[in-house]
Amino acid sequence: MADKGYLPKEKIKEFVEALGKDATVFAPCLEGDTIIFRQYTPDKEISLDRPANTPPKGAIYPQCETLLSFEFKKEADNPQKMDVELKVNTDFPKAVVFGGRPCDARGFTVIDRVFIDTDTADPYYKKRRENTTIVTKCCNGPVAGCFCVGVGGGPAVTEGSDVVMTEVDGGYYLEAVTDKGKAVMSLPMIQDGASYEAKAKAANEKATAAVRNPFPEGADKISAELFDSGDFWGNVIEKCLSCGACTFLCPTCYCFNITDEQAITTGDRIRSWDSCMFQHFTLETSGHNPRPAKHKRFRNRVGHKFYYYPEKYDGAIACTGCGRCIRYCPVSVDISEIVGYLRDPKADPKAWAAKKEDAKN
Amino acid sequence: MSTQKLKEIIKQVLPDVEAVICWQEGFDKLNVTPIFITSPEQAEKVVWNPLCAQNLASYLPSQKKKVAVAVKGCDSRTIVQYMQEGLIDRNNVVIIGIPCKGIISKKKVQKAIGNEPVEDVSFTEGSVKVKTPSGEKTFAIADVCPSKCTSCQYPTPIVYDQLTADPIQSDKPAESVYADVAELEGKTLEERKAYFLSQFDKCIRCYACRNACPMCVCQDSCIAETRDPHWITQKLSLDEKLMFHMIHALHLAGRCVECGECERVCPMEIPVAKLKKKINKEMKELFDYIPGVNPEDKPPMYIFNVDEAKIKEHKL
Amino acid sequence: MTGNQNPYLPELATVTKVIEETPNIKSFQVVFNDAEKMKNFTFEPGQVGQLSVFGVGESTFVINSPPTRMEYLQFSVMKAGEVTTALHGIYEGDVIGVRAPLGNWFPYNDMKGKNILFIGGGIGLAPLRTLILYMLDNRADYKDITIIYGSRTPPDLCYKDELKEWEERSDVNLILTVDNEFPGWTKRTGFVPTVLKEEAPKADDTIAITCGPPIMIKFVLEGLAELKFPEENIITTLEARMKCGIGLCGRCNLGHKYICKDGPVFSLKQLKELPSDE
Amino acid sequence: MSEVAPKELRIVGFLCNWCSYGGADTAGVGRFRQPTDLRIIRVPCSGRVDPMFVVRALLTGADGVLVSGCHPRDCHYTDGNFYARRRLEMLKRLLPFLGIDDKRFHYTWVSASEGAKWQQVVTDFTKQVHALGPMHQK
Repeated sequence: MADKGYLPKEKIKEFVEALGKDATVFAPCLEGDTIIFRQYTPDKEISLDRPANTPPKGAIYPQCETLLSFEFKKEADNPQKMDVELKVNTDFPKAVVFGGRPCDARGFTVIDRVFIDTDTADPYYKKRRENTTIVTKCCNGPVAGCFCVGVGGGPAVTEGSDVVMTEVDGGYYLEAVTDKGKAVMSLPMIQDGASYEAKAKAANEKATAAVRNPFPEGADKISAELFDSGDFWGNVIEKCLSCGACTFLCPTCYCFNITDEQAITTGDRIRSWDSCMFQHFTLETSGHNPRPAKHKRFRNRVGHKFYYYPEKYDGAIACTGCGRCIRYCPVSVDISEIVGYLRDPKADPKAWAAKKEDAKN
Repeated sequence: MSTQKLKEIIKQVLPDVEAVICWQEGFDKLNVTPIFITSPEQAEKVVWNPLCAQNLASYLPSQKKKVAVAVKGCDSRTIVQYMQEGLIDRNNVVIIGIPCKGIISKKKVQKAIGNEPVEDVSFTEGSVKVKTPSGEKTFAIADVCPSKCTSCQYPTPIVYDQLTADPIQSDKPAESVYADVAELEGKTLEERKAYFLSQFDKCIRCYACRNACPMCVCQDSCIAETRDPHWITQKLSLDEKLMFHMIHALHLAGRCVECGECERVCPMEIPVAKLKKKINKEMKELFDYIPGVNPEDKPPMYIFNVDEAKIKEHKL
Repeated sequence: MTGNQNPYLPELATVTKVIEETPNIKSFQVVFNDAEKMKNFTFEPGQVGQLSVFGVGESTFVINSPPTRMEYLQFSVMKAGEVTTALHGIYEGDVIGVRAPLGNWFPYNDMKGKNILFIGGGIGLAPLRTLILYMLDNRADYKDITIIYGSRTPPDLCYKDELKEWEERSDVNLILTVDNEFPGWTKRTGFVPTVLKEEAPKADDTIAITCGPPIMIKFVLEGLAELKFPEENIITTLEARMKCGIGLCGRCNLGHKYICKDGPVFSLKQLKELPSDE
Repeated sequence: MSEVAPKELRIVGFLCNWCSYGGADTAGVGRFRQPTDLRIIRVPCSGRVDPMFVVRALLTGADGVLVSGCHPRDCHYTDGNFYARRRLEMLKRLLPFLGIDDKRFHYTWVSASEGAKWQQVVTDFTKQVHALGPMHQK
């Protein structure tokens, strides 16, 4: 099995269908004007032209997943007694995530640390992750809002991917990153790719150079003082609508909710994506809410990605710079700008001092 | 462009208000973002151009003090509707009206330039020039505007305290407003079903449409998220997505001011406003009511007539 | 809960006894349906469990029976929201789900040979009860034990039988208080923090452990500071909205610490080092 | 007409407590023969019927929904059914836009004394829904 291959553009469909022989393939499919990762079927149109609206996160970490099903059963000889039977399914099919971007693939590594590298690993995510091969398309260049190079990534990084493909000469240069990836390279439509390696490298370097880095060299420490300033957050986040677009489009956001949904004698306990931007996320039954105001919630989101997570995981940042939260934010909130303020060595909370009463509430 | 006039007005009203809500340049040249101006220096950051799509009036109900807000004609309908429903105190709002000849849909431009990063954007009368790494492209604003502009009836704000330029009259026929609804009505039941199901199937339930909607005033108490009452589950089935959009549409019956925010903000590009426009069309037909045009009106679902002229009993 | 188990899967358990503590608090004694699991179950005082009412949901409660008394696990539930209301509809013999033990525990070994001051309010006595009973079962290991406990009215006091027992013990100093005068109440009145200041226990060689409503904790911490208790000797057990109980779902964090997994027990010193939402 | 009785469908009826529920009762007491597809939910007033009740029912398994209240001007609460009329008419016009046949939803007024009318309404509406068949093809 070769580590390097070449796939002509016209063979993409054939390639994806071959990947789908013994696995479910999730690919970026064009629906109207939207590109969404969908379970691939031949009637769908794959689009690799731009990063999909949604990251492929849901392929391994579905937006809604049944943790367990329960069924109430009456004992025949003691009808007063109601028994409960629980069922769990972690028997997931093999899967391929095709056509995500390096930032999308890196997103899984962020979730891995939380969901797998712990003594209470999430068995659903873990099993799906093990069963999934990730074939990533490197970016030809940046799109609006993205900043992968600012958070340790790049348009051609391989972290999280099993195979990476770079667009060259009417096709794609493929490189296997892992053993899972090598298995992909043995598919018959993959041609020898060694001669394209240099061209791919050049293309990737060009792409990397074109991506913006919003953070100046050396500015990698969050100012704790500014981070704790209510005035700062009140000012930068006044426009936020508190919707969940940023978190639901994020390749690294993993916070979830668990709810029981019952239908008479049977039901499911489901785990669904939740958003720290929602007011009810931390709302306690008593009515007390540790993060009642949107700027506190936003602070937690930025803190989680750029402050708390790195503290816990050896400096790793829980953001891959895909730019979706910036691109699709209804009010154009730019997280990279906010982190830029926080990392500014000259950061001074007084500069943000209360111009308004509201910011303090 | 009346940007200079806008800045002057902002500086003039600033002493009387806690903040002036306006637009400034966003993370790139194709984006603008709201700014809450509290000092004259900040007023210099203000921009007014066809990229100023966001309806800033949406921020008004959550303001505790007197503020000023910049509104286009379409946005002003939001304020009128707030007045109808008693959601704001008109005395606490200074309205800076901006006559508008049409705005730009950022999504349409992005698509037209192949989603490349934008280096510069400039405007000439009726057109926009966008510079990207691969070159410059010029678009007529009429070609990249959101659909609401193609049938705009209110280019000049309906209510205002100050106006940045001379009023403009609409040159679009009134019938054009519901042309898109009529087009869908012309299709068969099955076609419409297929259309809406495929659209709502894209929904990720991020609630951006709800939170951006100026008339969705329940916000954090929305029944889409409460467990008691338990209207919808957290499951991601098409029925649940559809249910959410029906909640949104039905709660806006006769209240939707057609600002198009729900569609503008949808990250999955779902035509969220269609259901609400359909209801509005019926409200016009049944009760001769158009939301957000007359502060003295009452929303039709708040009132009734003992004898409804246009509602006939349905026969089986 | 470690190893290869599915951490989301509750153990089925039967409620063997329901005790009405106050008009809105009930205690539930539960036993795992799997006798083997019950026999092998271990936990530390202060650890919590998630109780499931299937079809309604899960909620977190402290295991308030001590590990020294393992015939059953006891949880006390104040009726407040969806799950707690459903739990209040549970009868003896009903089956619920239990995920336990979760979280950390009171550093009871570090407290050996010291004076212990418990300060509790309302249902906040529940986590303290575990430790109090544990310490009473190992009484020789600890010096003076003082308990200041208050509630709104006398009927709102939890664990009335035990309060009576502790009151009669000579090796426990129990101080009970209710917010206002109440017919038939002959003991102290006044808020817990006020009583704390009046009692003014010595800070030397004393560990203070407090749990109660947020407003009480706030003033108790102020009171303890006035009494010169060092921050590392003030221990509290926190509450937050929780879902997973294993540090994954992301809602109960204080900075990078999760109350459900890294907590719920923190010293004031630890808390001061974490970014707070307040 | 088929010889075989068609499979029963699920029709949900929201009936106001004061008129239509009484009308249904009158029909029952009078032993007027009615199809058995209807499941009745009693509500205090047709004004209590949120259009979302209808939508939720149709989306979660009902094949048809019937709402019935007091005749206009006869509302026990004076004007509940006047509000209902506006809301339900709006819904009636919205449903087909979404691709849901508006024949699956009917609203009408039946008084407590109109047992025969109730029989007619139920029979006709059930027929109408049966003509469309089940809403949810499984």
